[in-house]
Amino acid sequence: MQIAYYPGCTIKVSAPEHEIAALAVMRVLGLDLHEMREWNCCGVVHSLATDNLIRHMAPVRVFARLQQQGEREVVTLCDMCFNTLARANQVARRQPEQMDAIKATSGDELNYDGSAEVLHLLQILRDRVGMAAIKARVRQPLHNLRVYPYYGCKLLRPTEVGLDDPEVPTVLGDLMAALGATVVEGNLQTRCCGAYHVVNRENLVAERVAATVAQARANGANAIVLSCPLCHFNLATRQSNPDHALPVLYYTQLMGLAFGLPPATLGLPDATALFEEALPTAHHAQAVPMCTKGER
Amino acid sequence: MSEPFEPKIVGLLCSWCAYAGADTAGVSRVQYPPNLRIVRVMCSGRVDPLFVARAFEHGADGVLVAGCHPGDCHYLSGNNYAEERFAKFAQLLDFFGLDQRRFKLAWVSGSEGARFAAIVAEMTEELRALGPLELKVQ
Amino acid sequence: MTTSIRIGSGRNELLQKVEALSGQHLANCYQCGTCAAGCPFHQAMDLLPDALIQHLRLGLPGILERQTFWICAGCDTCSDRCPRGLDIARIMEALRQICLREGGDHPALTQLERADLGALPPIALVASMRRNSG
Amino acid sequence: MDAHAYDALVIGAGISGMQAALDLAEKGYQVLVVERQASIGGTMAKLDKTFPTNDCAICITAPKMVELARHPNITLLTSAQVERVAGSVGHFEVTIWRQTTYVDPEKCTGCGDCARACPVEVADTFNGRLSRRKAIYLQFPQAVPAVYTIDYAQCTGCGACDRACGPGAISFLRRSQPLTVTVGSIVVATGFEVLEPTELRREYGYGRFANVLTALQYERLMAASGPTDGHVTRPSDGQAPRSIAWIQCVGSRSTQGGHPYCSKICCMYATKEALITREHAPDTATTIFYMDLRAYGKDFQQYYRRAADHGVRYVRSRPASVSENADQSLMLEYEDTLTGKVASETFDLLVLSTAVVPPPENRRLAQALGIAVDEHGFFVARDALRAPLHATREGIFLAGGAQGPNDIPDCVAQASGAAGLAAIPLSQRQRTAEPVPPAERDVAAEAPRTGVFVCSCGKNIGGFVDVEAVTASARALPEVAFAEACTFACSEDAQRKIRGAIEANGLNRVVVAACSPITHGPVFQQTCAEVGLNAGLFEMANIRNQCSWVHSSEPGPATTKAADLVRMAVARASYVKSLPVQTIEVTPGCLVIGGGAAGMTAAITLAEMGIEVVLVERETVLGGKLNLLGKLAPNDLPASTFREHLVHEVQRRPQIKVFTGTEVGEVSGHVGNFQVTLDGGLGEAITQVQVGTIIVATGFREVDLRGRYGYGDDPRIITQLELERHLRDGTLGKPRSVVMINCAGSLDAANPSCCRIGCSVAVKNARLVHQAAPGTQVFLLYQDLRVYGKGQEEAFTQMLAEVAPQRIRYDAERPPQVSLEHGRIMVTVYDTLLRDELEVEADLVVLTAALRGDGETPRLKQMLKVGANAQDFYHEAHAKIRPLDFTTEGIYLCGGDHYPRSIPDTLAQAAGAASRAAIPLLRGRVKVEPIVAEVEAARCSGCGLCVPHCPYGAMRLDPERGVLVIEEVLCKGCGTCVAACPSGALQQRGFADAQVLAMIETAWEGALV
Ligand SMILES: Cc1cc2nc3c(=O)[nH]c(=O)nc-3n(C[C@H](O)[C@H](O)[C@H](O)COP(=O)(O)OP(=O)(O)OC[C@H]3O[C@@H](n4cnc5c(N)ncnc54)[C@H](O)[C@@H]3O)c2cc1C
Ligand SMILES: Cc1cc2nc3c(=O)[nH]c(=O)nc-3n(C[C@H](O)[C@H](O)[C@H](O)COP(=O)(O)OP(=O)(O)OC[C@H]3O[C@@H](n4cnc5c(N)ncnc54)[C@H](O)[C@@H]3O)c2cc1C
Ligand code: SF4
Ligand code: SF4
Ligand code: SF4
Ligand code: SF4
Ligand code: SF4
Ligand code: SF4
Ligand code: SF4
Ligand code: SF4
Repeated sequence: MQIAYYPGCTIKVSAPEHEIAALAVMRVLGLDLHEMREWNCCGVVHSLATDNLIRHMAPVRVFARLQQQGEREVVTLCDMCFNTLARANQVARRQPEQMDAIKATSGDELNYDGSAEVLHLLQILRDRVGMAAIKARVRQPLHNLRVYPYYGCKLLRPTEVGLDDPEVPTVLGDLMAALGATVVEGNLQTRCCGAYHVVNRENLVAERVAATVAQARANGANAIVLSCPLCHFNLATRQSNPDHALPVLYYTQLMGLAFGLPPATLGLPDATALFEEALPTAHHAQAVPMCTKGER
Repeated sequence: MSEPFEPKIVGLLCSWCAYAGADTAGVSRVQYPPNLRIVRVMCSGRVDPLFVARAFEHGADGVLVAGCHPGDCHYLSGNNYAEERFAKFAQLLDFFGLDQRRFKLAWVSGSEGARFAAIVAEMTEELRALGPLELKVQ
Repeated sequence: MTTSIRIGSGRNELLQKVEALSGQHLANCYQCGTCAAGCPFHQAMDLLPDALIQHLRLGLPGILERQTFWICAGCDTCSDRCPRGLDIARIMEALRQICLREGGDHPALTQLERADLGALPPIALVASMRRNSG
Repeated sequence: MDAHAYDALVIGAGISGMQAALDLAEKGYQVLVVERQASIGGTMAKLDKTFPTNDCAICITAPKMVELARHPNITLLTSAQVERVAGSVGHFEVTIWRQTTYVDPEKCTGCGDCARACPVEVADTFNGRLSRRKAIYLQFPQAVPAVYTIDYAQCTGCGACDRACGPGAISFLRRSQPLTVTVGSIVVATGFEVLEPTELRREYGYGRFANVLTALQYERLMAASGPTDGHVTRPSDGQAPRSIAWIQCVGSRSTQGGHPYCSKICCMYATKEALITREHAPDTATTIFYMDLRAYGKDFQQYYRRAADHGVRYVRSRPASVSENADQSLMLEYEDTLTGKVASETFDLLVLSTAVVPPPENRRLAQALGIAVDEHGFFVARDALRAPLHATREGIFLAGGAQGPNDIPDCVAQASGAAGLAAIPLSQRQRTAEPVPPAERDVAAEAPRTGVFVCSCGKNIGGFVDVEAVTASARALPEVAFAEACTFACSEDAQRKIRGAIEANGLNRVVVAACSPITHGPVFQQTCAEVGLNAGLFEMANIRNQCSWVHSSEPGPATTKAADLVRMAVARASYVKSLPVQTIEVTPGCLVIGGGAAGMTAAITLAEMGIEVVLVERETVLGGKLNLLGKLAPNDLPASTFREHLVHEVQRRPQIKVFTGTEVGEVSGHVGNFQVTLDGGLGEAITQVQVGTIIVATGFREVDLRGRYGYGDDPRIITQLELERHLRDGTLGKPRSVVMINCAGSLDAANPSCCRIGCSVAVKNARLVHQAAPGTQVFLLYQDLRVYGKGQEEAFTQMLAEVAPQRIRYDAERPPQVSLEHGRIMVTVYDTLLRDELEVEADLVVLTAALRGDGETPRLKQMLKVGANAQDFYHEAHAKIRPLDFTTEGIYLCGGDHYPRSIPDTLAQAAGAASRAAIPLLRGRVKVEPIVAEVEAARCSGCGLCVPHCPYGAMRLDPERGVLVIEEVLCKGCGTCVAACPSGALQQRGFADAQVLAMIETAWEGALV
């Protein structure tokens, strides 16, 4: 299967390990992600004001290019890109007059007919590959991992673009269960981490991160898994006690580990140190019971 | 006497709630001691204190009068009169040297099968402890 | 003696602007508090979202000096749960836009000096810019 | 095969369907009732108690269920559905699908042996899945018919039940069958269901967290017959919860949830559930999270206050989310909107007051019936204002939950109303006359010759009681001429034997020792009647429900007890007498007092049934409030148009005689025969009329607010009624600001009641003011916005969209102040949500004034011997199930004199009162209870002590003879007076002292030394 891939700036700049791991595990699963040509910034945050057309130009440009390149679908890794693109796409489909206005100011370059489908990699994994196929690929089940899936907001909200139930999401948990990990739940999984406030209201982020990590830890987690590079940055770098931090990983990295890929190829140079506890020995693998969540 | 004392109870039950509650106990197979003989009347308001006195005279160790919960009376207020009447009557029992615990007024709804059974069981227990009624014949 | 706030029946211009920019009809709000209780940042706010709406409706003074809408991270939790279908995040955005369009960039952004700017993910920086500048 | 002809069809047998069916059947029409479940009873059978009286729900439903099942004019089809309806009013052809339950209802004795044998256990849906039952089951202990049912979807066909069934009632060969009938009219009463929020409002954790329940599940937890015998426990661990929270409006009042309407009943049932929980377990902390507390009905606000005083905590808030703690308690995040504080709080149990939703099959049924449903699936009325009970096809009527959320009294009123309307197309039909009692043997002079039949009910009695021994001990009693054991006494074959034995042995008393006289007594009475024995000569000993079933572990004592019970019954039988069935003739015609919307509608409905009506209106014109109002919610019809329509309908009917400018002078007599004098005022002649029944429809009025809120000090301070006049006459002018103050004179210490319609009137008038003067800013000062039920919440939100009023919530403790300063009206009000005081200049202040009954009520209530409360609203016979009757037989009420209500509600009640009042008139005779009290004049000292004991006013002292007289038509046979008579002059037929004493004295006879 071939599919266009939109990376976005943050993946390239701050989260290359997520991309490396994603490309690697998708290869294992027989999926070829090819980076779309001439992509630009997604626009970052969907504009919420009714009159702010200019803010939709960046995503529309992405769509116009996709259309030119003959792509019907595009997959993203970054939650923020996913959200911004998907919401802009909604505007393109539901408010054609806005599109006309954009075209009027920028010329034919931004000619887009609303035909593209924005997907998140998690949707591909859940809806096209399927958890069973993923499970079948597992070489080293993550039996010792007790992982707290953290969803944040952009993956889930608003409901009409979110890829899972905004109140009770399961996609990350199901994926982790397929990898053999134990899933740890908590009500802060879907709560915003503070996002861009890390720039100038760090205290807001620190407070959210502290609460989330404390909950994960209290509920027995030994790692946090997530999807968004901004959440990753906040959770990984704003934990109050860095010496005693919970590891924060992308789901792609954990898939890679479970598939038996070398940690180094997943952007996890010192994975063994991190996962002394979490990574199983072959012997251990059978003794530990399966997850509790995937069976529901 | 080796046999334990088994008290004899007469129950005067209103047809709409208490008697229906006793039926529900049956449908739900709730067990209670077989020491009660039930007499059905239409309303607890129908129960004349004379009935209770006569029951004691004719061998009962205890008497239970049961009707609808206050406010639930099928006839609006019959149970209120029963309550008033038997409040006075209970004092009379004292006068005749009869332990007040031998007489009980209870409210049981049609769905309270288990409650009905519990009331009978409790009353039986209490009367077992009190022992047989010995009426002084004038 | 209590002092009462005089409320008038004249035009409420701020409300009109907010409604135009957000596309939301604030009269719809039932003041139920769902938005406030679910907001991850309510503790930091100087006016809870529902109170903000009531202030706007009544045309009370000092709304634009409040911090609430700067603290809002646009996480859409409130918008998603509001029983009246109000998109509160858009109301917050409208207030930011009104301030930014009238008074230039938000001070929090212009005062930014930090060593680790380069380490921040680009989306954080761009998003922060977008939300805090005109 | 010819289709069987019935007069009317009722679909659904909850409280609404049952009431409609009984009302029609009582009029003498043949009614077919189709219920999709195995038992009738509907939602009410699942409830514990009912607000605001805390009546036990099953106690008031079960008698109606039994009455329905027994009614000679009603045919009941359970486990059945309507498939197709052809034809038209007067001649509908209806195809019904009868789902087989594989159990022969004629043979099943309800013993339950089958269920014990059945190996399949499934979740019990009747108990909200909180317990388990078998694949063959009885829905609930009081189920009617009391016949076991096989849940085909769950049954494995193993046949264990078949082998266990003594009477051989089970046959897997019984087929589901279609059935075609004809009927003249149809009542749809399919009720409602509650939302199970597994899709919506997932943030509240239903279906995910064990201790999150719907309110209907909680009712089952509280119910004595429920899965926990009435002990409230947590599903997760069976422990008693120390704290319980209710969240209101789950799914309701939400644009998101798809249920924009208010579910109308949940504020009150949550209040009830919390209150009763605290009464049972006072240490349980109960908290209700609400947005507006809709305590709008009669005595609802008082009930709500009582709950608050009993420690039920109310928090104005809609919680944002719920999460589960390690111990499976639940953490709620919410903002208390009255303090502005956000909090997290833990509760042991969470109850969700979920939206009332229509049964999903409604859409299919609507297609079959050719009638419309709304976007949700509730049936819609032809005209929401003027024809609230007419479906969109002629001859089909709607009642109760089928139309939207309704509480029990509204359901009952609508059901009676629908029955009244459904009787109209039948008015030319032959009605079933009062059945002629079969000729009876006169046994008064004979010595008792008692026959005893002891039933073993298969193993149900026989398994624990030695039936042969009981029979033998009966045979030994001196009065007993014949005794025999039988396996299933109620089977057709056994009945034949009983009849034979009576005739062969010349028996003049019959005792059947079997199950309960409540369920089976009438069956045997019928059997006896067939061979000329009066019902009074039959006795029953309850040796199953009250003996074998409850002493199954003690066969010895159970047998002794059974023998005792039989001896007692035989002793009583010796004293029983025939109970004469008496009837009195009814004077045709009905008097309707009050010519407002209610009175006129009642009169029209009666006239259409072919009944003569005398309509009396005090004013010189008909119309009541309609003369004062502008446009009417919900569809802005001018009140004058509606008034003219009603007046025209009254005047064109020769059956209605209208007396305007007339008062009722004196009333005497009783049901069937009332003598009434009508007083046309000074100089006018006094008219005498004779009627069989009376309807009271005297309406309501605004209280006098002078001296409060500046009312009376300035013409710009007016009431809603005065505003209506301005709107009607176009004299509103162009006020810049209109301040409406709700609850003026209501909800305070002096008058705790809620006026029920004020909020919706304010909502309507806010919109109409805005229409008349578009620039106006409307301020709405309220405490709770009580726009309840289907339609009102929607009207409210529409008004918000159009008018964008300022809404300011105030508290009764700090009511708004209105003052005049230099000719300007200033209103100051403390906004409880803002926690600040606001001041507004008003060009017009509109007071939503408290409402009370008509000023003449005190006089009228004396005359009619009926009750009324401090606000002059009349007391109905029973707040839940007899909302349209007075306790005095033959007198009925409707409309605003019962309590303020909207016009659709008024019209429903009026049609309902007409239906009730028509019953004695159409029957032509009223039956006297056979078990009435009687006086032995010679012993009566004329003390009158008994008189106040009678709840029905059936007794009075005859001043001439100085003795008591009992009005037998009014007596209901409770016997309370009998026990009160100090001279022993009173007796109750069927329960005479001698009869009761015979049992008491023989109860422990064997034991007496
Ligand atoms: C949790 C809860 C608590 C409540 N507490 C109170 C209270 O305290 N006081 C109060 O006044 N009210 C209370 N109510 C409301 C009360 O239960 C209703 O007003 C009343 O029971 C509705 O009666 P109904 O006959 O209209 O509908 P239902 O009782 O729902 O009866 C409808 C009947 O129609 C049958 N039916 C449905 N569809 C079909 C079909 N297609 N064909 C044949 N039959 C069909 C159903 O099986 C059912 O038997 C409460 C409701 C709930 C949910
Ligand atoms: C301000 C206001 C606005 C309203 N707006 C709406 C609306 O928009 N939509 C809606 O559905 N409902 C509305 N209503 C409610 C509506 O007015 C009532 O539902 C309806 O009028 C009740 O009718 P009724 O016949 O019971 O009482 P009334 O209309 O009060 O009629 C009672 C009649 O009985 C007569 N009477 C009283 N005592 C005697 C006696 N002793 N002898 C003879 N005659 C007597 C009276 O003179 C009167 O004519 C409104 C009510 C108010 C107060
Ligand atoms: S959730 Fe919606 S209705 Fe409730 S207070 Fe917030 S904005 Fe208003
Ligand atoms: S969108 Fe803003 S106000 Fe709403 S919950 Fe998120 S942060 Fe709070
Ligand atoms: S065993 Fe037979 S008679 Fe008894 S309940 Fe079952 S079906 Fe009815
Ligand atoms: S045949 Fe069906 S109902 Fe009967 S016992 Fe077997 S499973 Fe139960
Ligand atoms: S306001 Fe209406 S929907 Fe909400 S709980 Fe109360 S009655 Fe139910
Ligand atoms: S009459 Fe006999 S067989 Fe019939 S139900 Fe009663 S006890 Fe059973
Ligand atoms: S205005 Fe009337 S209906 Fe509304 S809350 Fe007040 S008293 Fe109740
Ligand atoms: S028996 Fe009851 S209803 Fe009849 S007169 Fe006596 S008290 Fe009244």
